[in-house]
Amino acid sequence: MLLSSLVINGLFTGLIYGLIAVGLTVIFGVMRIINMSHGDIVMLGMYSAWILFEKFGVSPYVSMFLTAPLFFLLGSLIYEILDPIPLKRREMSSLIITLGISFVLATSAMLIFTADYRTVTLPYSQRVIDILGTRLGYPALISSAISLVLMCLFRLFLSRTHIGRAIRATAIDRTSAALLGVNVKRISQATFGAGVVLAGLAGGVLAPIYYVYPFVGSNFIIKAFAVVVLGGMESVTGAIAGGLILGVAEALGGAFLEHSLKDIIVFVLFLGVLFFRPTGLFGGRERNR
Amino acid sequence: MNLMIIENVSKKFGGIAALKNLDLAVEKGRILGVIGPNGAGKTTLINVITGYEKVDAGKINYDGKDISKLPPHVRARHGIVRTFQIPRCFAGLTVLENIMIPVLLRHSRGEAERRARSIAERMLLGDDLHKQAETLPVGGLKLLELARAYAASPRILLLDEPMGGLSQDRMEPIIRLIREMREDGLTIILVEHVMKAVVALADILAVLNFGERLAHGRPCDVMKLKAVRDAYLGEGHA
Amino acid sequence: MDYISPTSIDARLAEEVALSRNVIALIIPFIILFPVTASAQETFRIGAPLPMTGAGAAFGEKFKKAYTMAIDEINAKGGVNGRKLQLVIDDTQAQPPLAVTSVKKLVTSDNVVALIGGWASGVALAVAPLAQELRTPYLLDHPALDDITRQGNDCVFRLQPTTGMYSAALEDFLINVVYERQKKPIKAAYLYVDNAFGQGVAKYGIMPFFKEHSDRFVLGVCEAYSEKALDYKPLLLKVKNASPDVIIFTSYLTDGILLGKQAKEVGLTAKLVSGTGAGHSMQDIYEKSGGAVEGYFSSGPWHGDVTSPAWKKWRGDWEAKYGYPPGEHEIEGYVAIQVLARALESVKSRDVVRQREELRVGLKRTTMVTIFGPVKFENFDGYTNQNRAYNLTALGQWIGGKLYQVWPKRVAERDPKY
Amino acid sequence: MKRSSHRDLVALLLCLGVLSLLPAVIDTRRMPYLFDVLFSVNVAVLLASSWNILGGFAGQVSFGHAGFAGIGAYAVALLPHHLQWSPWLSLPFAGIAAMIAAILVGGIAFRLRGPYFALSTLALAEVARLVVEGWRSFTEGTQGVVIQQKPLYLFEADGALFYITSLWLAGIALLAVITIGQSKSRYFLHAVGESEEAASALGVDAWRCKMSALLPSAFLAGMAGGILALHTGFLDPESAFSISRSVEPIILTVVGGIGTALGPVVGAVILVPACEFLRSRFPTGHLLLYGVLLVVFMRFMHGGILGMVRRKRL
Repeated sequence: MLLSSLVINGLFTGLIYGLIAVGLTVIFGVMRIINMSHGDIVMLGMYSAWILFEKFGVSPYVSMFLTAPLFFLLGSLIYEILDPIPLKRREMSSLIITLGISFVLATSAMLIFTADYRTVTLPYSQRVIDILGTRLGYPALISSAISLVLMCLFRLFLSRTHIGRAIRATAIDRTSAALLGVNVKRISQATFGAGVVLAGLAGGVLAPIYYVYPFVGSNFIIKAFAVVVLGGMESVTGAIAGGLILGVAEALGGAFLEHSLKDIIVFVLFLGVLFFRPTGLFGGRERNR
Repeated sequence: MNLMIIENVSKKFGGIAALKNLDLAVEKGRILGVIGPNGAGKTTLINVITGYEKVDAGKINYDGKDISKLPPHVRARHGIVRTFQIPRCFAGLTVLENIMIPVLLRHSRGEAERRARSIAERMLLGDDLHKQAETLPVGGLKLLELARAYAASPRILLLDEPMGGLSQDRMEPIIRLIREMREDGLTIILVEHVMKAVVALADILAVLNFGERLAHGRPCDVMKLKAVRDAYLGEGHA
Repeated sequence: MDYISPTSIDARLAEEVALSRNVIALIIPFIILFPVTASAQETFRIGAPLPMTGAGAAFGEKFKKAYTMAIDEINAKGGVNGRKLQLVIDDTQAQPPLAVTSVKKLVTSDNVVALIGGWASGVALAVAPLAQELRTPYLLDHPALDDITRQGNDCVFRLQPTTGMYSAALEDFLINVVYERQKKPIKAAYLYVDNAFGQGVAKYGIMPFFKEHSDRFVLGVCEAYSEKALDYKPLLLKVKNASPDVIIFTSYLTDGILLGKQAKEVGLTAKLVSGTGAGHSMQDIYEKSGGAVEGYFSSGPWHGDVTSPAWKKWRGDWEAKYGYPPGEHEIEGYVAIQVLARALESVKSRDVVRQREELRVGLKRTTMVTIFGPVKFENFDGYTNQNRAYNLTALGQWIGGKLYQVWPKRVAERDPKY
Repeated sequence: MKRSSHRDLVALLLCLGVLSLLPAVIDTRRMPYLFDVLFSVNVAVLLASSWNILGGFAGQVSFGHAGFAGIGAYAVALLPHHLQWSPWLSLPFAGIAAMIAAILVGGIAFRLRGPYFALSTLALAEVARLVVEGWRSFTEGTQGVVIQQKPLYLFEADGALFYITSLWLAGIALLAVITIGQSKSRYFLHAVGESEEAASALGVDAWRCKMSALLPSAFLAGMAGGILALHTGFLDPESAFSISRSVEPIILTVVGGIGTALGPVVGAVILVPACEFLRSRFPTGHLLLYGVLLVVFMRFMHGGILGMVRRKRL
């Protein structure tokens, strides 16, 4: 009874971890850029959900899609900064640049919204549904469901659409993709935009179940890295699986260990997976340098 | 006398056999050419011999000892040196420094630089000594790959498509260099796609298909076999 | 060796040496000129190392508001001894190593006469010995860990009760009301945030209580939890499984909000649920948890007689200025400045080093009554300069969106709903 | 070769000697803030140089140097705490403890490449933090440990002592960097960093090579954490293992010039005072300005400041 509740809970939380991580995965997969500002973009997503809810009463589950174009724009702009840097240098330079952007975003949010903690309390926030004997709040349920749907749609987008295939081709081999007529710069920019949109959507999904303040991004970033690596850095399916594993591990760890130590389970599991699969669960073999 | 004997070696990747009960031997001072269609297990063969992949079964005898448990760098120090199909130069170092790397393991820096220079001259890289390695054209990179391997004082050299992706006139010097190395007494396993080069160089030719040895013998004999023509030369040579 | 290849590593190193020498030579004058020494000052400067960025920024902002309001009021009346007060804030990001540098800057470069604040216990633990070394009075208004005033530092003063005192009113209530009503051993669960504050309340307050009264109370689940988790449901499910009669939380704000919401979600209830001040006494917890903490108790430092006219007036002033009702942080900060201002009255010299000593003596002598109670710094039970006069905690309860004081009886605004 | 390394050593010692005289010229008691900033610069040079040995020379980008620094810091805090040693005497154990941890880290993380390596070091640093937080009876957990800065025999634990100690520690780090930079092993480290397969195909023992970079790197990072903890006088897991301490040496090294020997020094000397200046002038907005500074810097100087040396060559 307790066990099943824990696992179900873990799976639902895991879906949200997955969504937080997918954006990071796709940007890394295509450009080998570790986007250090990812957590702060999630934070922006949460703030935009909050402000639209406070001012206009729009539910975060709706507003997250309305603001998506803005996030795409933001992502494209960030990419514009990174694009002129020669590929060989990009790995390290982009680390520092996105870190700088992270500072800028967090501090700007503080100057605009103050450092106060904000939450979005939906009218049905206290309604509860029973799934196999496990009580789940409506917001948690809806957030997890939307996360799952979004991830599946994104997965389909990558495999079924023309742009998606171009993105994957670029991820596998930039040079060959260019030779095949893919506009690599465009695709990279679109990918960065998509990654940022996914982070913004994750913010929308988180807003009703978490709290937001300007530096909240750092709460997610390590977990998001863990999910991305567990799944294999480049694979969307991997990110989903990594998220679910993390969610369940955390739930069980939190119940059977002391809660404050639950992350030990997470990281030991993480290192264990890497020990046996040095490129993550769904990662391919390493690409030659 | 056989310098290297591969006995009954098998290697699987996720259920698919890359090498199946393979037997091969190379005589000292000879060139063994290995050909086969894509996915025949040629690169896996090199990986297995040099220690980049562990064998699932079988033995690799080198100079009378089983080496199949040793890590790559130890095998390299015993004289089993390979090149890579896609050249992996050490970017950020000059051509000379690239060649110095293996020499430095055994010699002081002054001596290493002297030796590296003479190897570079010999390998036709004398004009590019102080260029950054990553700025070389493909042909130069292939030469550098060869030069670096040669600098590691090999007893047996495993070349993974040293002529892949090169134009006709760029192949000639490489063929000449390999032949010179053989004349110096080096044993060579040459994995190559370019038929002409293999036939010109190899003393013995082995044909792999689906990880199995399809044929083995003098190049001119092997090339006549129907099975070989069907499996490998089918489209290209018909 | 007669030749060095021009791009070899050594040559590059030589070039690096040359280039970095130039760069560093260019920078060094800037570093040396870096700290600006303040000119002779006509004001009393008060230095506040606060978290203005990072996870604690919300609290840094609260104290900044409180200090500013008190200082503005005092300056409007002409300041102290004809001198105005001036606040100098330095951002510590709640990181002790940064706080140490901040304090050195405030004391030696900004020439502050006193230090105030710090917010986090860890910061205060690092700042206190430094303030002592620099002979600068340091008035703590929030960091609650007991150890800070137990190191015999005569320059370190603390206005508010320590962590060990937070739960006193709750303990009293548990024995006199809860146990009396049930008359048989009571099952309890205790969850506390894993940081210096939580550990302090657990170590000096709750745990000793349950140990002492183990005949009447059985402490089942008792765990530290991590502050920034997304999902507390596994933990709460574990508590629910043990079905305790009494649940006690020691929480900050954000974790308190999530615990409240998620306890509702998993259907965790008990006869009595109580926090121990901090997060659970803040108005935010009610609103931001969507009222999930309705009925929760909270045992924390007593912040004055909220029914008194003085308190009500102050509350009105605050709301008029900042647009929200004040909580424990706001009142602590505000009163701390008032206490400093009172002590500064005895400062006559013009030399800042002597001013600090006079202020220290002044603080030691201060006896005053503020809107939240009497203030007097005393040495007792191993504490130094700890305000004991209002060594008192009160139990509040969230009823209809307001935290009413319900226990002890003599300060209660209304009866507890229990 | 010998002559040039000799000359560098003399220059380094001369620099250290001159800088050591600073407390004699400027009274540390009157300007402790200045010496604090200089102390921070020294520690930053130490930490960033330590990172550079592993990340710059050997190409193994670590996100977990906070782990080594944190372990070093706890060595300095706990030895006096449990054994009543002088914290100053336990300082060398900061490096040793970090080095012992490094053996473990190498065993686990050196199987991994590139970003997988980087993020696994991040995970290992988190594990170290969680162990420190969880092992309350030994480490005091999240409550933290107070470190008594007892005087070191004849000296007082004042700004001058911290300044000079950190200066010489930074000097040792530079010595290590220059020694490695001029030795044969830098070639091997570079080769392994560029392509481990190719290096081992030539007979280079990649694992040992990486370990030979990790051990001194961890030792120096541990010393940095130790001296910093001693200076703060208080240690808690959150600040000791904070991710920003892992990130800081990366910023300094990359801005200074990754892969160069002295990049971290230049990065630290420029950025640490800049950061401190912004923080003291703009208590709320300083991170915004710092962020803009980083973005602009890296956008227009991709190779870092000393990276220009290389670009000129190409």
